Formats: sequence, structure tokens, C-alpha cells
Amino acid sequence: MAEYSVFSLVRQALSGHKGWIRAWRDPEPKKSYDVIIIGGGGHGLATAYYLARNHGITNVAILEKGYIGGGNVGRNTTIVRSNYLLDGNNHFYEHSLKLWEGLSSDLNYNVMFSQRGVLNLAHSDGQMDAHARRGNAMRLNGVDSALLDRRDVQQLYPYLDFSENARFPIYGGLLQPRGGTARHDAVAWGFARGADRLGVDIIQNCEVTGFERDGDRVTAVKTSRGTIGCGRVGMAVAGNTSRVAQMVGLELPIESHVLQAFVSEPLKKLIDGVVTFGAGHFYISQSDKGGLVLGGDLDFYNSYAQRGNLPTVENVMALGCAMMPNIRRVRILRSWGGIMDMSMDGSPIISKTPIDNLYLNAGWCYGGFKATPGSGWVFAHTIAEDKPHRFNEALSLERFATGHLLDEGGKGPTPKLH
Amino acid sequence: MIFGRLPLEQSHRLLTGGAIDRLKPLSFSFDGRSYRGYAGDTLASALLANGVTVMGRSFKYHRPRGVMSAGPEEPNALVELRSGARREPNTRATMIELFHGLRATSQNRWPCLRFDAMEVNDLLSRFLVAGFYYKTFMGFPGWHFWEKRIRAAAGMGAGTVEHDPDGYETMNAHCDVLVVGGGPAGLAAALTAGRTGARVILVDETDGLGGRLRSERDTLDGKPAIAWAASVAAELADLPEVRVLTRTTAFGIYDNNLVGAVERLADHMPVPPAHVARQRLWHIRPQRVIVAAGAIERPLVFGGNDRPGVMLAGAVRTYLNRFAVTPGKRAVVVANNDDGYRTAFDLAAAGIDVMQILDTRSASHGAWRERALAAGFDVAEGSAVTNAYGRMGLVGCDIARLDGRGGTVGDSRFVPCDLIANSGGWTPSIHLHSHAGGKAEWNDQIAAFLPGSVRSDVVTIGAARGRFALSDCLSDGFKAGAEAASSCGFGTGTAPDAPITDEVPTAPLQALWSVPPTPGKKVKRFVDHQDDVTVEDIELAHREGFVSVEHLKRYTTLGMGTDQGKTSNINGHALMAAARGQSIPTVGTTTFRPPYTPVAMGAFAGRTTGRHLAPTRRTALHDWHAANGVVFIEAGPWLRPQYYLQPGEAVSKETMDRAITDEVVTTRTKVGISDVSSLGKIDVQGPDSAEFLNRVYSNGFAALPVGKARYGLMLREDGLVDDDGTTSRLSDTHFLMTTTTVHAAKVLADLEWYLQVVWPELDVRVSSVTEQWAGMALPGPKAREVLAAAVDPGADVSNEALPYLGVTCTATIRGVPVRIFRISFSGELGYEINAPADWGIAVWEAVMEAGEDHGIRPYGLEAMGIMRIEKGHVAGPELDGRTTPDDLGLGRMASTKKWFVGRGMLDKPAFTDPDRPKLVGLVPVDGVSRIRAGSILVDDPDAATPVPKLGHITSSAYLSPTVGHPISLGLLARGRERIGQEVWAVFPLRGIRVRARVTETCFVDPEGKKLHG
Amino acid sequence: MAEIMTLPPRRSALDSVWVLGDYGIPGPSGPGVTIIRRLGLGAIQLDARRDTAAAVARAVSDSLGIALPAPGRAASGGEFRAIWIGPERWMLLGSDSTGLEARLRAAVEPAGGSVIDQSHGRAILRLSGPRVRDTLAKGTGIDLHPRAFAENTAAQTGLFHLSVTIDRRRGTGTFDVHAMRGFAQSLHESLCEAAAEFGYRLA
Amino acid sequence: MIRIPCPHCGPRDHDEFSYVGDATKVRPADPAATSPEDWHRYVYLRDNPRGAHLEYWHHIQGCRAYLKVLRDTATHEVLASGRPEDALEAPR
Ligand SMILES: Cc1cc2nc3c(=O)[nH]c(=O)nc-3n(C[C@H](O)[C@H](O)[C@H](O)COP(=O)(O)OP(=O)(O)OC[C@H]3O[C@@H](n4cnc5c(N)ncnc54)[C@H](O)[C@@H]3O)c2cc1C
Ligand SMILES: NC(=O)c1ccc[n+]([C@@H]2O[C@H](COP(=O)([O-])OP(=O)(O)OC[C@H]3O[C@@H](n4cnc5c(N)ncnc54)[C@H](O)[C@@H]3O)[C@@H](O)[C@H]2O)c1
Ligand SMILES: Cc1cc2nc3c(=O)[nH]c(=O)nc-3n(C[C@H](O)[C@H](O)[C@H](O)COP(=O)(O)O)c2cc1C
Ligand SMILES: [Zn+2]
Repeated sequence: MAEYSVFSLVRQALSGHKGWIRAWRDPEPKKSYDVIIIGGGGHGLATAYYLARNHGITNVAILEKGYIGGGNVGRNTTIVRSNYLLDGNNHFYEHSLKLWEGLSSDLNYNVMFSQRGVLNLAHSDGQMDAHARRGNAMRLNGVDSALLDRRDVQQLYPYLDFSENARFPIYGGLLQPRGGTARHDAVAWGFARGADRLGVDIIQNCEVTGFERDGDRVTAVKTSRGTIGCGRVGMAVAGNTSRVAQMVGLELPIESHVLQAFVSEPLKKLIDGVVTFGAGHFYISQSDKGGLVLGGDLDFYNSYAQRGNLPTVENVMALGCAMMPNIRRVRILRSWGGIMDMSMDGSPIISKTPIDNLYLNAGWCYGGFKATPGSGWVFAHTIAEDKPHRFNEALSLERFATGHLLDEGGKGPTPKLH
Repeated sequence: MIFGRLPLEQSHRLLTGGAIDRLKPLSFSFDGRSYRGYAGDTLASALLANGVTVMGRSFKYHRPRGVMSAGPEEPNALVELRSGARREPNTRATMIELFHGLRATSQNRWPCLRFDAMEVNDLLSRFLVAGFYYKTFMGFPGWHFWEKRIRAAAGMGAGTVEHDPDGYETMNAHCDVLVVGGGPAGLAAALTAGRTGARVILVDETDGLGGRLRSERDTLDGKPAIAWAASVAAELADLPEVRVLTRTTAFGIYDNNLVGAVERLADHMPVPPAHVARQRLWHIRPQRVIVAAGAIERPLVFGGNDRPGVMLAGAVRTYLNRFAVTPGKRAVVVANNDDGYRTAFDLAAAGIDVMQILDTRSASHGAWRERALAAGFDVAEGSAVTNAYGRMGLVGCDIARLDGRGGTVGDSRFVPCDLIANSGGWTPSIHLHSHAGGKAEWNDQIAAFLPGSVRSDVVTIGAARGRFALSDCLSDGFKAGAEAASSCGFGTGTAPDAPITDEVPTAPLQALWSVPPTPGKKVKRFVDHQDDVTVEDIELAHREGFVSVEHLKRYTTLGMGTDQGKTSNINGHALMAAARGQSIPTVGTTTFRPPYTPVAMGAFAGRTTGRHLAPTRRTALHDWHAANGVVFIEAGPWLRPQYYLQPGEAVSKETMDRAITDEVVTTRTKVGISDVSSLGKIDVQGPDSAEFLNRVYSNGFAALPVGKARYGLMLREDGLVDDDGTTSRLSDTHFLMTTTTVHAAKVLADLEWYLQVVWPELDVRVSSVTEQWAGMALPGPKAREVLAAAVDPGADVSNEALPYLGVTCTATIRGVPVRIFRISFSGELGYEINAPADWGIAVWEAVMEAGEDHGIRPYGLEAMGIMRIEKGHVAGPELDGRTTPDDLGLGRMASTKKWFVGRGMLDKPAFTDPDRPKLVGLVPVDGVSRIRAGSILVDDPDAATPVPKLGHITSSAYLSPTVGHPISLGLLARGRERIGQEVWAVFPLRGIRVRARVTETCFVDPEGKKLHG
Repeated sequence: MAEIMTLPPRRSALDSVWVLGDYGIPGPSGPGVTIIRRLGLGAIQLDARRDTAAAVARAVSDSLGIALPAPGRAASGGEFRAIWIGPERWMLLGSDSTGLEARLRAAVEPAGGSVIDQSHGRAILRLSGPRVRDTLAKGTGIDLHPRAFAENTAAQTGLFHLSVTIDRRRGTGTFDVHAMRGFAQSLHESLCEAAAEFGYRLA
Repeated sequence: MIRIPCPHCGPRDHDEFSYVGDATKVRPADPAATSPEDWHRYVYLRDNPRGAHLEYWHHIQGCRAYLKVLRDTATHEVLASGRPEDALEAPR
């Protein structure tokens, strides 16, 4: 049974669910493909899907070194929003958010996109002003946002710390009502199934180990499952970007850092939307299963280990307990880490590269999940048309040299600070 | 009294035996009903003693569930413990130590445990298979509609919205040897290591030492093994360098063997005693870690294996032997290993009818079997339970012969029973080994993963490495303890002899991953009890291509519950391996992640929360402000005066506005004083100091004369503005640099960077002296008169002696040596006085006294902010990390005569783009409308979205008392060319738009006459 | 010349919170921790610059009679104490009446050292008693066991998230803690909360 | 917790330090003679290896020295540490 619907579900239920077929095939790699996408994360899968769907390019392979969705798409805190200050980012992320809004129907896969609202708290007048500037800029771009004062926030989340005991009192916050969360694994699987149904080959356990070159072109991709010829190559390997780029001699404005995330024991509904603390890096929401999903700062040092250290854990929890003193007794069930491709200005890169037929999708820092459909859309366009889509023009690789930086936080070329 | 009814008698309690204290009865309640148990009980054992079998409901199907285990692996018996602000959902009844007045309620049911409306899910279970939600809820009315319902049903227990009243703390410890687990292996290791004089820490998750010995009837040297454990515990308590922490879970090993452990100091009490934290998080830094965490028993996967009354065999022995509880009256025992026999003996010893021993192995000829047969037990080999019956408690089960190929032979037989003790073998607890980076190696003999290679400083011993015989656990422990101590330089490394056990040799187990259903019956066979993952779900995942164990986990949620698959993962992975036709090691296992068992967020946070989230930094003048009407405001770590109320005034919008205006007016017309102690102060000394400053500042410092101050601008390496401040030359080789409050620490670190790493050839030392000096700004037309009156005789502060940007370090005030800088942020004639901090208030008071006749008053950050906007000085909102010197009108401060940090990047095309926003002033055309910071500047607010933006308002004063109308600063594209023109400042979030005229940035005394006056 | 004036009394960062007395739950033999403020101290930072360490050390030993300690160490000499606080950097302590700063300046500046008065920038607490180590261990990751941190050991480290100097003095479990003045109240609160379960005395 | 051997203070927890980053990046010695491309390479580009990584840490809560550390970014194991001027090599 290939099509998903409540009717197919009922029909299958009556026959013991014996008729369901694989969500995606498990093909052997072909000799060559028109386009090879390296990385079976959200972005790679979405790119392949939109290459086929929007550009009719179906002779496509996704090469994934492990299992699809095992990278950051499968280990993030699932927050989706488009509340960016700078136009170069805002237009791109809003495009992505619009795609999220129709994604489940488009994919015939329920990715559980839930627009429960994303609230960023503010703890000083200066922060309120900065939020206002961002919210105003969003409004002028036609994006929803609302500036809440202390009382508005208290109405939404009465259990936040509004007491005298709060070290950094809550002044208000910026709310994006259309922001929310999605089921991370479903996004990977939905795009995989969608791409597969359009003819894309998803090849797991296939690690890219090198490239064959002919001058400024890549002619084939060397993998743990043999060499595969290619027309064009799109790279979407997130935390592993520098390693793969090095195989073609590219040095990039990227450092890899570990970001931890946490899930609590499942609880009855406690937190409606997504709330982020403004006096430290902390964000929290509640999964449909009931677990509180939370995270915070990087571990601050370059790392390729998908695990972090205790000081960061404690810092995240301290911020969480300070923001929401009612969750101190809630128990953390599991912690894990993901490798972030931290760019030097904190914004992503979707770009052509000095190599003619190699395209780069990277630098997502900790914000690339929300970009998944938008990133796939414009990356597919960039690969298919050999030029950027208008929504990723600002996300070029050259911007670091020219100074057209997209530094939302104004932190400068210090990745750990973004 | 909370307990209305009389306690019921403990119908399932043995009259003798166990480690409970019958002299200490404790009352408690479950679901509002009162019961009685004994000290030493867990909630689970006490409920069982009272004949309570159903303790919870499963996650998805809401099936009634009893207790399955007696330890941390419990997936079923989860309750809400306590109430109100202390309510703790999902608490494992098996781990709750009974205390007097304990209150627990069942969870995840409505309206009550016995009748749960959500049990309808069980009837609908054929629709609610793994991943059903991905396949539906997509079209009308959409996910939002369904999600509300699903969220309402999901989750297990309910959290609280009240603030937790209890405290938490952190504790650091160092030791030579850390032993995790106080079972026989861990005790032996800790004892051997401890005797050498090494520093040893032993942690155990439970309330006492002994591990499995507390549950079994083993003997050592002919005495009960538990007596041996007690004697070891006593000896350990006497060793000065040994620390034993019970109720302490080692939840994770982090880099360099930092072991995180959480000690539950007060969870076994109604409330924590005064000054005692509820839980304490330990950072243990051992040289060697010995993991003796034991093993966890696996259930067999058969029809109805989740019925209340189906228990792990080892748990049954625990309830019998440790708690003197009979979990049933008529038992069936089923196992794929010798534990079945052992359990049958213990059951019989407690007077329970053993209806049947089922040995699933086709043929076993071990000593245990012989003993069981000799003792007259009814043993059926190659047989298993194929389905269990009884919704709220077991009534019986089908048993059948297995054909060894996944089916049964012949008819099944019904056996009445109220207890099924089952064992599918034991899974070593390799969690910590895995955290430490150790591999898992499959072992066919025990059908489980064993710890594979890892660094030598983390060793796993005893049952945790698959050594299940007590004698092996002991010898492991003695050896590991001796080796670990000697590797740290203690003892000789030789292990003492282990005590003699009375073990019966065991025959090997025979893996059995699922039992076929009773022929002709549709049964549910649970692999993951908590998340209701069945054998069929695993088969479905396989059919749909979710065949890697990671996909299996995420698709079915196998092992994702509060127990993290402690009892279910191996069974589930093995079933997937079978479906794939591959071996278990090929299929592999999922990743072990901290915490080993769930840990409260508060424990991680420790004291660092609430008021203590970040340390508070107070200036040396703090106490004066506090006594004089101040309203403080957080400024990073600092508390700084925001404004000052007059005696008798209360905080309100009106009093605040009045205070701020008065503070500005007083300062501009008379004289004001403010606390600027928080500005960073960096002492720079050494022969190359001038050269150094010349490199780090964009403007020149080489030629700054002694006794003079200069405003300086610092860039980052990327060419954008980093910080500003004044730096004074105190002598040829001695400077005092000031920084903004926010960047003080970063600037110091940067200076150290350049000196230590980049230019080690420069002979310069830098140190923070921020704390040494209290700083006060004294601006206003009367400032000189006030200062002259304040300084002690002899000091000359005349315009000649101390001109604009002059510095003197020789004056005293009330005898206190002070440094006086003639600099000003407000644009008035002004001074900054630095006084040694302990004398700060004395000097401040002297200045106040001197200014009294001139009407001096203190002003806070708000007034300071307004005055700096009036002067067009840049601050935080302008120094936002995205601006170049030229953007801020400070282009002339980027010297063209020398190199300085950041210059190499200044010529980038984007930085020299004429369209870049430049700093300008903006005033409302109507003269009254406020232009809020955060407004966006546009030409046409009604343009179609996206509306083109020209810049934004960075800072604004709702009213400049000096010019009499609102003023603001903003960054505006080609701003300097637009001076005199009008733009819109829009604030769509509030529906505000203000017509604004572009002006110069300085609104007051643009020629700077006042400064020089 | 300005007339000789009596200086105002120094006001410590903890004046407003220092209320003498016993707090918390004392142990069987009284409070587990006793805390006193070390008042009236001069704390003078001494930096040796490039290649001057030996000369500076000689100058200090000649004029103050104290040997500058090696990294991680502290030393007493006469009425002074010297603590290593960083590469080629020491903190010298002596009571206000010793004229420490002036003496140091005279001695080391010619030898190429820099002198910085930090007397008012530090709050110095002395902790003693049977539970001092347990109290400090709640806030610092360094090992304070006598085997690792013997007398005259000193460390620059973190204590309750603050940068401090911990100086192990002579005698059983006596430690001096130097904190930045501005954070003194925060540190004091943390120490008191940590010590409350053992009982503590502000003396 | 990574234990970082400070050449001055001995081994300390990494949370006493602040991480600086890639120590193979050497700031151009003669800024005037440095091309925009070289500045770009210094400020923005990183080798970002998986495995041994030479990096700077600042002992900010300790002696305030900058140190050079050779650390494996895959395992977090510290292979060597020293002063900024030291050339570090992995043991053996
Ligand atoms: C803890 C955490 C929290 C986060 N929270 C959020 C959030 O709330 N909101 C948000 O928007 N974003 C968040 N993110 C960021 C987001 O997850 C990522 O930016 C995004 O998923 C990256 O894109 P991706 O999905 O393509 O990456 P990945 O899923 O990492 O995909 C890259 C894939 O490339 C594969 N690969 C790598 N090297 C090779 C090779 N040589 N050959 C073949 N395959 C290779 C990897 O195995 C991997 O599967 C978070 C990230 C983390 C780690
Ligand atoms: N019948 C069998 O086949 C069988 C199987 C396994 C074990 N056993 C018996 O069990 C005993 C095993 O001895 P052992 O010492 O190896 O283990 P144990 O199970 O006796 O003790 C382990 C101890 O470690 C504690 N623990 C586990 N993880 C912890 C953590 N993360 N933090 C703190 N404490 C933790 C537990 O609370 C427990 O007290 C022997 O007596 C052995 O014969 C028998
Ligand atoms: C949004 C989200 C929710 C999660 N919820 C759970 C959960 O309820 N239970 C659980 O065991 N793990 C949960 N996880 C964590 C995964 O088990 C897993 O740790 C994570 O995907 C990283 O993979 P790894 O641990 O295999 O490296 C969740 C992860 C994410 C991203
Ligand atoms: Zn150090």
C-alpha cells in the first residue's frame, strides 16, 4: 500500500497491516547519476525531492553514510520559525515557513507541523527594543509577529518566573504565532518517501570518501560502495561539511561544534508553544509524545563527537529552571548531541562554489531544521539552474570576502558565539 | 489526618523474614486509599503486600499494568508521587522508599485507575499501530485539530505548574577509585581498594549495600551473604579515605572520566530537613572507575505478558526475600535459564504454590533442574506460557510445547495462577561503559551485549560484564579493586581470597526472543511495555523498511520510554535481526546515552537558579544608593542605579518620569553625580605600552602626553567596531584604559591575547583594576566648583591645572588619594573621580556634601542615557557588532597613518558601500511624537510588502528635557546626505508611524563649549 | 603639603550583610565552618616583566624578606604573604600599617617590576573548621584534599562560578578565599547556603 | 569534562577556560604587506579537522594565560598542551 490516508489505514488495519510496502526502496547505486546529493539529512532529502518535483530531474542519488535522518535532522529541537531580523535571512526563512504550511499534504506524509507559536522572552529595555526592531522588520516583510508585554506573557505562560526571585525579570517578548514545531524524523522520512516515489535513489550506508576531478569539475564521487559518476553534485552534510569540502580542497568559513539537546519523561500537556529565554541560551517546547524538548548553548569547543559535557548540561538546566521553576522536578530522560556547522556570521550558505559543478549547502548553525523545505527548494533551483534562487542570493559563499555578512547577533567571526 | 480510613491489613506479607522493619509501620495512601507498610518497603512492595496489583496504565493502549520489576528498570508501575508543588509524575513505584504519610496517585487514566475511558485505545489498537499518525491527519480538518486531541491523551503523568519549593546543590569530589554499584562485585572492589589507603568512593543507586545479595538467599562462608555485605559496609564506613554514597545514581560518564552522580538526600522523607537540599549532584573525578552495576533481567515476550501479575523472576525473589511479600498465591514459573528453578525454590519456601515450572529450553540437564525434579516440582521442558489472562490481575495462562521453530506442538493447556515469574536471561548494565566510549560486544552464551574494549581507566566487572556467578562477581571485585588501587600507587595489587559461596552450577540459557501465541488466538506480545510496542509493530517496521535499529526505535518508539529500553531493547533488536535474517551483532544496538536513569532538572541546575542564576555584581557605592532611594536595574551582572526616588515616593510611571527628568535637568543646569564604577578599568604598564595601545586602538595613542586622556575606538579583526572608552596616560609607561561595562571582560581577554600570543615581543602587562576603584562622574556647570570644594586643600582643579582631558593623580578627598579625569559623557563640564573602593562612599559623600549648596543630585542610567543621546554619543545599541567606524560617524578615528587591529578588513566592498546606513539624529516633525527604539525607517510605509527599509532607530529619548521634545538616533541609508530630509519611522507592531526629520547626531552644544568651559 | 589627615575607615563589601552569629544546623562539636573577614589588608599585585623575574624576586626578598613562591604556591615571610596568581605575577598581602605598597614599589620598580594596588578590589575571607572542605567542594572543581592541596598551596580557580584565589593556610583546614569585591556578597550568600547544613559562624 | 593541563596551574576542568579556537591560524606578521585574501583566510577560513586540532584556550578563571592545546575533536582527548610559543606534538 503506497498512498497514505485514513482509508488506507483502516483497510490495512482490517487485514493486519500486511499490505504496507517499504516507505522507500533500498536500491544498489547506479554507475552514474545526473545529480548526486551527498548527505541524507533533511536538506539533502528535500533537495532531491524538489529537484524531481520542481525541475523534473529524477536521475538523482542521495548518498548517506549512515541511516537517513541520523544526522542533525534527527537530533534537533524541532523549532520552526521565520523571525529573522536581516532581510537576507528573513525572506528565505519565510519562504521555508510557507512551504512547511503545506508540507504534509504535499508529501502525503504527516510531518506534524504544529504552529503553536514561538515566543522569545526579553529581560531588559534594550532587549525589548531589539525584539521590536526584529518584529517590525518582519511585519514590513509581511511576516507575522507580535510584541508582548510582561502581562501578555504572564497570561500565556503563568508559570514562568514572574516572582521577585527572578534574577532577570521578564519584560515581555516577541511572539511569532505561525512558528512552531514539527516531527523531526517524519520530515526526513516524508521527504525520503516523496523523493523515492519520484524516482530518486536513496542509498544508505554509503559514505563519500573522495572525488574524481577533471580540472574545475568533479566527474565522480568515491564512496564506501564504489565510485559513482555524476553530472552535478550537491553537498548537504551539515556538521561534516569541512571534511567533505576538504576532499575537493575547499577551505570554508565553518567550524564544527557540538550542540546538546534533551528530552524529559513524557508529561501531560504542560507547555503550549515554544518559549526561549532571553537572559541566556535556552529553549523549550513539548513534543506530541509529552516529553519536554529543550536545549541551549554550544559546548564551545570544536567537536565532531555527538555528545557533550556536563557543564553545558548544567547550564542549560539552570537557565530552564530559572525561567520555569515548576519544571525542576521534571526528570531528564535522555541527552544527546549533534555536530553543528557553525558559520562565521551565524547564517547559512547555499551557494555555488569555485568548483563548477559542485554546490554547497552548509553553515546551518543551530537553525537549519526550520529551513529544511526552503533550503531544499532553493538548493534544487541553484543546482538545476546553476544560479541562485532569489531567496538564496544573499546566502552566498563570497559574502565573507565582500563583507555582505548576515550577522543576526553581531557577534563577528567567532562561531561559538552565534 | 489525611488518612480517613483504617489501614487495610497487609494480606500478602510474610510473618517473618525480609529486610523490612516490622516495628516501624508506616501509613501511606495510593489513589486516596490508605494502606500500611513497613520501614524498608518500597511503594511497590508495600502495595503488593496489600494485594494491590494494578499500579498504572500503559502509554498508548492504556492497558492496566502491575509491577514488573523491583528496580530502576520498571516500565509499568509509574505513579505521581506527592502533590501540589512537589508532584513528581512518572515515579517508579519500585524505587520509591516508603515514608510515613507518603501519597501517590495513579496516572495516565481517566477518571480512575480501574475504569479508564482511554482504554478504548486498546480496542482500537489495530488502528493505532506503530507510526499510524504519519499516515493520516493530513487533510481536513488538519493536524491542528487532531493534535489537540492527541496531546491531551499523550504524556504519562502530569507535571505541576507550581514552583518547586525544594533546594538542590552540586558537590565536587576527587578520588583514586570510584566504584559504581554496591553489589558483591562493587563491595569487594571498594573494600580491597579502600584497605590500601587509596581514596575510594562507592556509589549505589539504592538505599543500602548488597545489590542482588539483598534479594537472594545465597550464603558466603556459610553465613547469609547479606551479613557479609553488612560487614563490608561496616568496614568501609570506618576507613577514613572511603566515602560511601547510597541513594546515589552514577548517571553518566563524561570526558576524562568525570562521573556525574545524583544523590537523593531527602526523597525518602516527606520534605527535606531545614538547610538540606533535596538532591545533590556530584561531579566525581576519579583516576580509575570500576563499574559494578550488575545486570537487568529480561522478560520473555509472550501473549498477555503485560498482565498485572506477570513479573520478572528476579523481582519475585526480591519481593519474597527482601520485602517478605508474596506477589501471588499460585505461581507459574517460566524461564529460558536456570533462574526459573531458583525462583521456584524461593516461592515454595515462602509457602506459595508453584503450579508449574516451564523451562523453554529444549533440553537442559543442569544441576538446578535435577534439584527441582528431586524436590518434586512439576517441570515442563521446551514449553512456555503462550497467553496470559486477567485484565486487572492474572487468572491464569495457556501453556504449550514449543516446536523450536517459532511454533507450538499440540494443544495448549490452561493453568490457573495469579503470578507468572518469568526470565529471559540477564542483560549486563553496560550503560556507563558505553558512555565512556566502550564498544558493545555480542555474547551468544548469555545472549546479550558485553562491554568490549575501552580505555584501561574504566573497567566493568561482575554481572555488568556478564559474570553472573556470585563467586565470579566476588573474584572480579577483589581483583579489580586491588589493581585499580595499585595503578594509583596504593597497595601491592594482589587480591585477597574471596569468601566461599554455596552456588549450584548453572546450565547455559537458550535465547528465546518471542513465544508463539496460543494456537488460534490473537494475542498481544509486548516487547516494550511502557510504550506498547508489540512483536507485530516490529514486523510492521520491518515491512516498511525501518530496518536499522535506529529507524526501528524511532518508528515504533521501542526503548524510548522512561526506562530507555532496559528490559526491551535486546528483545526488540533480536526480533528485528530475525526479521532481517541477520545476526544480532550485525543489526547492532542503539546508543546508550546519559542519564542512566532519569534525573531531575533541578539537580543539574543545583543552586545556580532563581536569584543565583548568575552572580550579582555590586559597585562599591551600592550601599549608599540603597539607602538613598535608588531603583536598581540589572545591567549584565551588575546592579546599577536606574534613577532615584525622593523620600516618600513610591515606584510608578509618574515618579520615574519625574525623577529622570529632574536628574537630567539638575545635571545640565547645576551638577549631578553618578556611579560609573562598572566601567572596565585596565591597568597597562610597561615600556611598550604606548606602542601596544597604538596597535589595538584605531586612533593614535603613541603621542598621548602624560597626564592626558583620549577617547579611543577599538575594532574587531573583521573591521567592525568592538568597543570604545577613554584611556589616560599616567606616566610614560603606565596607562589606565577604560572600557564599556558590557565589554570589560572581553577587552581584557583580547589585550591579553595580543600580548601573549600575537605580539609577545611587546613588554607590557595588563590587569583589571575595575574592582579597586569606585568611579563617579561629576558633570554639570557647577562641577568645578563642587570638585574644588571637595578636594583637600592643595589640590588645584582649575581649568588651567586640569583642562579638558586632563588627568591628575595627586589630589585627595577627605584624605583619600583619588584620580581625577576631566572627561564627560554627558557633554557638560565634567570630571570622573576614581577612589579606592573601600573609601568610595566616603568620597562620594564628601562630593555630595560639597555640592549640596549647588543643588547636586545623583542620577542613574536613564538620565545618563538621555544625556548621551542628546550628545549623539554611541553606546550599546549603536555598537551592535555590525557597524564600521564610518557608519557611526567615527571614520576619522580610523587612522590612515598606522596599522591597527581591524584595518585589514575595512576596505571590503560592503563596508565602503555608500548606501550603508549611517548614524544620524531623528526628531519628530510634529515635535511631540515619540520615536521608539526599534522603529524601522522607510520612505513609504504603505509600499507593498516587503516594504523597502532604510534603517532603524537605535536609541531614543521620549523626551529630551534639554531640547524639549523627543529625540532619537538611528542608522539610515545614506543618512548623512539626508540631513534635513524627512523619513517615516514605523513601528507596525504597535501600529505607529512617525514622520521624522533627519538631523545631526548631536542635539546639545554641538561645538562642545561646555566641555571646555 | 596637604595636612596629615586621618583617613576615613575602610568599608568592606560585606559590611551590610555581616551579622555576627551562628547559623544553620551546627554539628556535634559546634559550627562546621567559621568565617571571618580579613580586614585592613593591603593586597598588592606584583608583575615581573620580560626577563625581570629573577631581579624582582631578589628585590622582594631583600626588602620584604619573603621568597616569591613558585606556580601554585603561597609563602609567608614575616608579616607578609605572597601568593602566585599567574605567570610572573604574585599577590602580596600585609596589613595596612606595613606600608607594603610603597616598600614594594621602591624595591621592584627599579628591578623592572610593576606594582598595582588591589587592596580595595578584593574581599578576603578566612574559612576554618571541620566542614570547610565540604563547603568549598560545593563550589569548586579543584581537589582540596590535603594530599593534593597541602599547606601553602594556592590556586586561581572558580568558586560558585566566580574567579577566586584559594590559599591553603597553615593548620587543619584553614583556607583564605580572595574574591572580587563586587561579587563578595554573592559569594558570601553561596558560602553561607552551602555551609548551613553543617552550621556556620560569622565571626 | 575535559581536563586541560595548564602549563602553569596543572590540570583543570575545561569550564575554567574560555575556548579561543584554531591555533594554526597565525595572524599576518606584517599587516601592511598582507593582501585582503590573506586577511580573509586568517579571519574567516578554518581547516576544521576531525581528529587532532591545535587550538588556543584561555585560562580565564585561573592564571589568565593563553595556552596551546592539541586535542582530538572526535574523542575530546587532550594530546598535548603548552604555552603559545611551544610547538606541540602528539605523544609518540
Ligand atoms: C541539538 C540540536 C538542536 C537543534 N535545534 C534546531 C531547532 O530547534 N530548529 C532548527 O531550525 N534547527 C535546529 N537545529 C539545526 C538543524 O538540525 C540542522 O541545521 C539541520 O538539520 C542540518 O541540515 P540536515 O538536516 O541536512 O543535516 P543532517 O541531518 O546532519 O544531514 C547531513 C547528513 O550528511 C551525512 N553525511 C555526512 N558526511 C557524509 C559523507 N562523507 N558521505 C555521505 N553522507 C555524509 C550525515 O550522515 C547526515 O545524515 C538543531 C541541531 C541540533 C544538533
Ligand atoms: N541468577 C543469575 O543468573 C544472575 C544473573 C545476574 C546476576 N546475578 C547475581 O547478582 C549479583 C551480581 O553482582 P554485582 O555486584 O555484579 O551486581 P549487583 O546487581 O548485585 O549490584 C549492582 C548494584 O549496582 C547498583 N547500580 C547499578 N547501576 C548503578 C548506577 N548507575 N549508579 C549507582 N548504582 C548503580 C545497583 O543499585 C546494585 O545495587 C551476583 O550475586 C550474581 O550472582 C545472578
Ligand atoms: C524532538 C526529539 C524528541 C525526542 N524524544 C525522545 C523520547 O521521547 N525518548 C527517547 O528516548 N529519546 C527521544 N529523543 C532522542 C533520541 O532517542 C536520540 O537520542 C536522538 O535522536 C539522537 O540520536 P542518538 O542518541 O541515537 O545519537 C528525542 C529526540 C528529539 C530530537
Ligand atoms: Zn593556568
